Amino acid sequence: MTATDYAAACLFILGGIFFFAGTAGLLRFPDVYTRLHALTKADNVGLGLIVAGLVLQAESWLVAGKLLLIWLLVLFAGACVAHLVARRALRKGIRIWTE
Amino acid sequence: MDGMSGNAWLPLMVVASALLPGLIIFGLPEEKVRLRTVLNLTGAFAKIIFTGWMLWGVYHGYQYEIRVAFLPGLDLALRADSLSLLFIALSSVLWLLTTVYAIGYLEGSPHRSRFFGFFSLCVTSTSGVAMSGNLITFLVFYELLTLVTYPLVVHRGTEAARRAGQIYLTYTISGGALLLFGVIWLYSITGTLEFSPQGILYDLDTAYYPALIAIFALLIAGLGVKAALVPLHGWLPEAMVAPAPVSALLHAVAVVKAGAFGIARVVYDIYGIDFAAELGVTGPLAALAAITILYGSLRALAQDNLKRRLAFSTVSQVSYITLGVAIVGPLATIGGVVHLVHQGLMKITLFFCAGNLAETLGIHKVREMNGVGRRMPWTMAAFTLGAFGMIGVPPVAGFISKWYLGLGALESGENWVIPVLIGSSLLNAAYFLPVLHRAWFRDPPDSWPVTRDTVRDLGDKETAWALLLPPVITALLALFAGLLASAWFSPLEWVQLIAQRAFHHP
Amino acid sequence: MTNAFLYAFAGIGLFVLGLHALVVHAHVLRKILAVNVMGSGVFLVLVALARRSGEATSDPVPHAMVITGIVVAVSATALALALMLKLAGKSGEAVLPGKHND
Amino acid sequence: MDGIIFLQWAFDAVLGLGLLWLAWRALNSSDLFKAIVLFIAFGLLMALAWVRLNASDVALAEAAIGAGLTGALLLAALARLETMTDQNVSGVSAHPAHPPSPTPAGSRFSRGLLILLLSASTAGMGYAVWSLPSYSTGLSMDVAAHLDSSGVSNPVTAVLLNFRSYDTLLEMIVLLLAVLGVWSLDGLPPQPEKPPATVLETLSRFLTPVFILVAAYLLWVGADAPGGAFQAGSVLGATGVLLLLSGWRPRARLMQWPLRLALTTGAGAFILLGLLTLLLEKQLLAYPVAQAGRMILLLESLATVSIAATLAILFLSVSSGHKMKTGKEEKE
Amino acid sequence: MLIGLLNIDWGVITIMLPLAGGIACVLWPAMSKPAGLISVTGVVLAIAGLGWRIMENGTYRHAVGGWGAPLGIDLFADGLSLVMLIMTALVGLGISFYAKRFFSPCDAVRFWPIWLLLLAALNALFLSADIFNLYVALEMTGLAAVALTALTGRIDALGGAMRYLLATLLGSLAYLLGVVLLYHDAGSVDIATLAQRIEPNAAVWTALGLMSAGLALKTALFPLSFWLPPAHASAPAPVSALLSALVIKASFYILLRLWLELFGAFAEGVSMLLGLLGAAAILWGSLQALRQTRIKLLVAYSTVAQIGYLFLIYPLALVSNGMAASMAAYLAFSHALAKSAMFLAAGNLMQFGGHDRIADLDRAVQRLPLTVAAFALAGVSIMGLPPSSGFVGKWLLLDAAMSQGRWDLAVVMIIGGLLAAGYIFKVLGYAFTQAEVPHDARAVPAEMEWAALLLAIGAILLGFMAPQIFALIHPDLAVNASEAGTVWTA
Repeated sequence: MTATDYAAACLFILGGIFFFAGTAGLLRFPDVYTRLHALTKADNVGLGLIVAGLVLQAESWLVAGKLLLIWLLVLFAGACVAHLVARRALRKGIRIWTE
Repeated sequence: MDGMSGNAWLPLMVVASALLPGLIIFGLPEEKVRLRTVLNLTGAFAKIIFTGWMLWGVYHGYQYEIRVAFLPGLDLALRADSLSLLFIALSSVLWLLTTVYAIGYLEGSPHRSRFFGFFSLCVTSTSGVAMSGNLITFLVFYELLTLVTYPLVVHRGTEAARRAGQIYLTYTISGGALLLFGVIWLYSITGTLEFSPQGILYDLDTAYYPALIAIFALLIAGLGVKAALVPLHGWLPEAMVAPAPVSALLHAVAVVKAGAFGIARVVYDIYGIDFAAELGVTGPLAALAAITILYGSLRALAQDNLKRRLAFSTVSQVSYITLGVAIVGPLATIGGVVHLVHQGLMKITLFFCAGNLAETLGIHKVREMNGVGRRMPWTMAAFTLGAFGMIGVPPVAGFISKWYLGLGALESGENWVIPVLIGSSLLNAAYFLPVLHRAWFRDPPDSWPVTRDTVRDLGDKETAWALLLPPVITALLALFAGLLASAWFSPLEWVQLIAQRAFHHP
Repeated sequence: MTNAFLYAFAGIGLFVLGLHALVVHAHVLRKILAVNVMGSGVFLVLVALARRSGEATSDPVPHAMVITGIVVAVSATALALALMLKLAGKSGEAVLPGKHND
Repeated sequence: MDGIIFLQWAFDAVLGLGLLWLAWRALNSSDLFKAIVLFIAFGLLMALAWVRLNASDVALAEAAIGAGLTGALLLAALARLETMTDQNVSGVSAHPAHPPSPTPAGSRFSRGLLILLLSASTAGMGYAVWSLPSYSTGLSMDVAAHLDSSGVSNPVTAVLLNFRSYDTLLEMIVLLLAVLGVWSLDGLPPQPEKPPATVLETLSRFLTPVFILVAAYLLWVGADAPGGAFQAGSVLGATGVLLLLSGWRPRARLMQWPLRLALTTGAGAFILLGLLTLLLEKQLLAYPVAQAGRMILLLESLATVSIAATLAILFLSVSSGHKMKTGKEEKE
Repeated sequence: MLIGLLNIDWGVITIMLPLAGGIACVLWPAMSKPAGLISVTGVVLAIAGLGWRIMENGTYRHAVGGWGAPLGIDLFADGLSLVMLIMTALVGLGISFYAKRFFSPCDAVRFWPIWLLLLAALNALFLSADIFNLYVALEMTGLAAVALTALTGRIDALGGAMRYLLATLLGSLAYLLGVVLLYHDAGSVDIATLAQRIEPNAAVWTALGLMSAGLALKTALFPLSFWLPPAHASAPAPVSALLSALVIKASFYILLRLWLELFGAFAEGVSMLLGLLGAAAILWGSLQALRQTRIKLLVAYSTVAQIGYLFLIYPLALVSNGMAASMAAYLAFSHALAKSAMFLAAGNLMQFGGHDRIADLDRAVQRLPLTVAAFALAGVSIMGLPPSSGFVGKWLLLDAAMSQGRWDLAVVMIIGGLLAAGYIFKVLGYAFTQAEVPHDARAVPAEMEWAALLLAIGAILLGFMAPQIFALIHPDLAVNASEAGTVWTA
């Protein structure tokens, strides 16, 4: 188990934690908007960390480039979809949760 | 007995001579009357010529047969032997006369192309039934006969005709199903269905006997429907709703005779008369025939409608044939088989006359026939001759068959048949003589129900010549068949040849 | 490696679940979902059993069959959905007309 | 090392159970929209299962077509259904499962019988699968033996495009039939056009070139790594769906014979090539070994175009009832 | 040149020609009708070529892609598949000429491409020797058939098509699961290879059960025939003729092929079950047909009954006398001709009177003689009365039943014939009589009447060609004492 493997393992664990946080937010938060917030934020960061770990283990720059491309695409799509879902929810008249 | 090789195409020509005109007529538009008549008559004459040719051929021992591969192990075979030629001769002669009669009868009525098309198909299937060389061919043409007669029964297109058609079908189709079941069962036992002079079952071991009796019952039930044996005769009176030429040729000659002919074939050429007697099935058959004879005559007494009376008379008369076949002995066979021709001639005369009365004067009921003899003398003369024949008065043909039946019964010790014959003759008299008396000795009513408003004025003439000529001819034929019974060309001589071949085969 | 059998049993389970839903539910959209689930189940069994003997190179023929199957499934689903919409458009509800018996 | 084996076992078990549970929830959820969303999740989980069974080609196809496109079709159909039947199908009115029409008592009995029957058949099938001989080569040996003369090195593409290319030909025809079937039902009432969301427009404008690039890459890499015509075709089709969702409609003139050409180009290429090889090589679709690779690539690219066009048109017809003008008046 | 003509790959052409025709129709919608007719006639010629080739040098085998059986897919044609191909070609030709005049221009544009692809699917199915390829061909047939059923767009047609689609998908999936089990048991999907490798173990038995159930559902065997009447009755006339005559024969053919090659040896019990279901189908279908008041539903239920006859072959002929292939092919051919003629005739009657209520046929026999003649002749064959091919088929089944002492099946067949006579003559009776309320009538084009009549005449003439068809399927079996063909003994 070389140094990069240890580093990658740490990154994976960190990523896992962020994913866990995102899922916890999804289950715990009261309305759709806050859930969206939790998901897009936490999961994207989690994915970034995992991709970083994979890049460390990737055998060629081409594969690393493709991994980064995946991350960028998920970021971009995540943001747009979150926006669309929120807009649809507002149109359908779901009230924003206020204490 | 094989003789030199006769040519095989003759049986086919007999069938084709009726089939081809029929198919062409189907295509003819309604107004082509002359062409249709020419086609019909040429077909009829051609058939008579071919039949005559084969009659002469078979008399001199030629063998006519044609086989077509039909099923694995079974062929469609058309074979002209003495028994089949008798039936074809009868049907071809009567077909000619009935065609002439139908042309006159249907003057100006609609759908004649369809009528004559099915008419020819019916004669085709009758000749096919007559000439079938094995039981499978017989079954094929027997069922075809049902199919082509149905449109004729429902020809008028009225609701009554449709209901009569339904009844006709219920009987004949279920009869056909029973026949099919019997034939298939027989085939699974014997492996062959060929008609052969002394039958095909005599060499089977006794284990099969109960099955063979059951098969015999099925076959007779299937054939009995068309032969109008007692429980299965219900369709015949109902089918009288059809036009007169249909009830004349079909329900007095073609369809009913096909059933009786089938019974003869099964008893003589499948079971063989000796094996059937040994099996003990001829007794019940004779009893059933006798019951039908008496029952038919009794029911005829009560019928006021003329055609229904004649229908019930047919039911009883056809059973003479079955009786003759069921009594084991050459003389009874002669009596039975020759009655096939005689009854045909007499009954068709009666139906022609009934048709004339209905068509010309609108008479349908017996009570409307007062004094009709004066108005239509020739028709009634023919009717009287036919009636006398039915009763069995000597000069007319009916007497000959009853005479031989009686002799046959005595010869084979079935004495109980004599009272049946006498009883039925008396009953015949009981339901025919009042009709004659009313026609000749009562004075006519002031006006007939309806006079035929034919476009060509009838004036003093009795009715159209086409309606008058056929009954007279058939009446004379019935008379000559009786008078000249011993002449070489008479049906009786030919039937003696059949009996001689059936009983003293090599 | 017997965990291939695990997937095979999961496949059979999906097949039976789909069959149950197809028979029980009246709404046509649910029936279409059920047919898709059954299809996935059969494909799962097909590929899972190819892996049961655990050798390194997996047998490509079942994979090709499954890809063909998936494409056939999507075309059948598309046709079914169009048919359902036309039926709903005409009859106002997406349930099979007549007595519902399967 | 047994820890890893145990972990794998645990993961597979969880995945298998997850699949079954998701399928059960999807099929029996009270609300149709929830059912479809669960079905899409089920599709993604299936893709994961294919990866575990290291059938990566199938995983790609499942994710793109099974989960993605089928999900899009289902969602579009549900939206159309709601606007059409106006009663809120996904609302409270739809109780969990419609009991079959016979009386409730009867339904309980027949449902019990059904469950009994199904569980018996499950046990039967389970035993049958379990009793299969543990070792069977299948066709992998034959495929490996002939792989080098098939013109591609990815065995799945070799089987799909060369060994069993006849199946693929029939499959292209099935796709064409789906389109023809949907067109013959094209009397669907058209859907009112929704105003396009600006964000979706920018997303689709940005993503389209990336998708086309990815599709081309998948097509090219299919020769020796997981990928190929179907995966590339479905990605391209997904691009079309995205564009359609963001309100883009092809110009009317484009919808005439160019669309028909695109739809039939895949199957047409197969037939022409098949007849060509029949003439030259005396066997249908028997590519000469030298040009096999090139022929397969040609077939695959045309098939990709055809599959993409078919999937996009299917989505368009289901989502907005587009009318296929045939130059003759519409008989309605 | 003749030899060159002989070893052209006719089998491949019978599949590729309609495919090319279908695609041509999609590309040039205006040309769809001529393209369709040319393709169908081309298929008839190609199948004639294939028949000639099989007569000359035995069964036809073509390795697609040149890879050979276990790896690649083989096209295979023996006597059985040849007769089924001839059936498809002839009935297809008749229906195409009928459809030429039946469909309005915009319906024709939708009908022809799907019909040609369906024809190609049927040919591919009858020629294939690979069970997965059979699955794809089955799906192709199913989708095309459903698309055609829903062509009219009426509610009952859509409902029937939807139910049909779900039933056919369910059947295909059950069949596919059977294919999966067989593949993993014997390691190949080619029928010939499978035949050598499989032996009766649990997996093969389950595969047998699944495939039989799936294909029985697609062939609408009695308990699983709920979907057939609404679909076949509500489809346009030429389509219902296609469905009843050809499409359900495809899945029947596959089941028969599997039983003949793979399962026949050891599956005694299941063949008895299929026979019983067949007998039940005969009785239930005929009784339902008797109750119908509309012609197309009556003819559809008659299909359910006739399918029962086809399934009687399993207990009677499959195990014992080895004539199963020829009897099945003959019965299927006879039913296809008769049933397509009946549905086309029913279509004519509907177009003529604007309705298909039996009670108001109103003297159809005078005003539409050819159509009623077609219906009558086809009815004769359905009833199994001589001189039709239906009679020959029924005779063969009865002969097999009696020789094995299966009295029950013989009686069921006879009763089935009687019931069939009941509902056929119910229609004919009304066709002859005058309905109470006279109906105005619309003219029916001559081609449509002649198409129905020629198919019905075919059903009758086939009755006289039984020995030739048997010689085609069992070349070695001496058909009967006289060589096949007419024998003129002097």
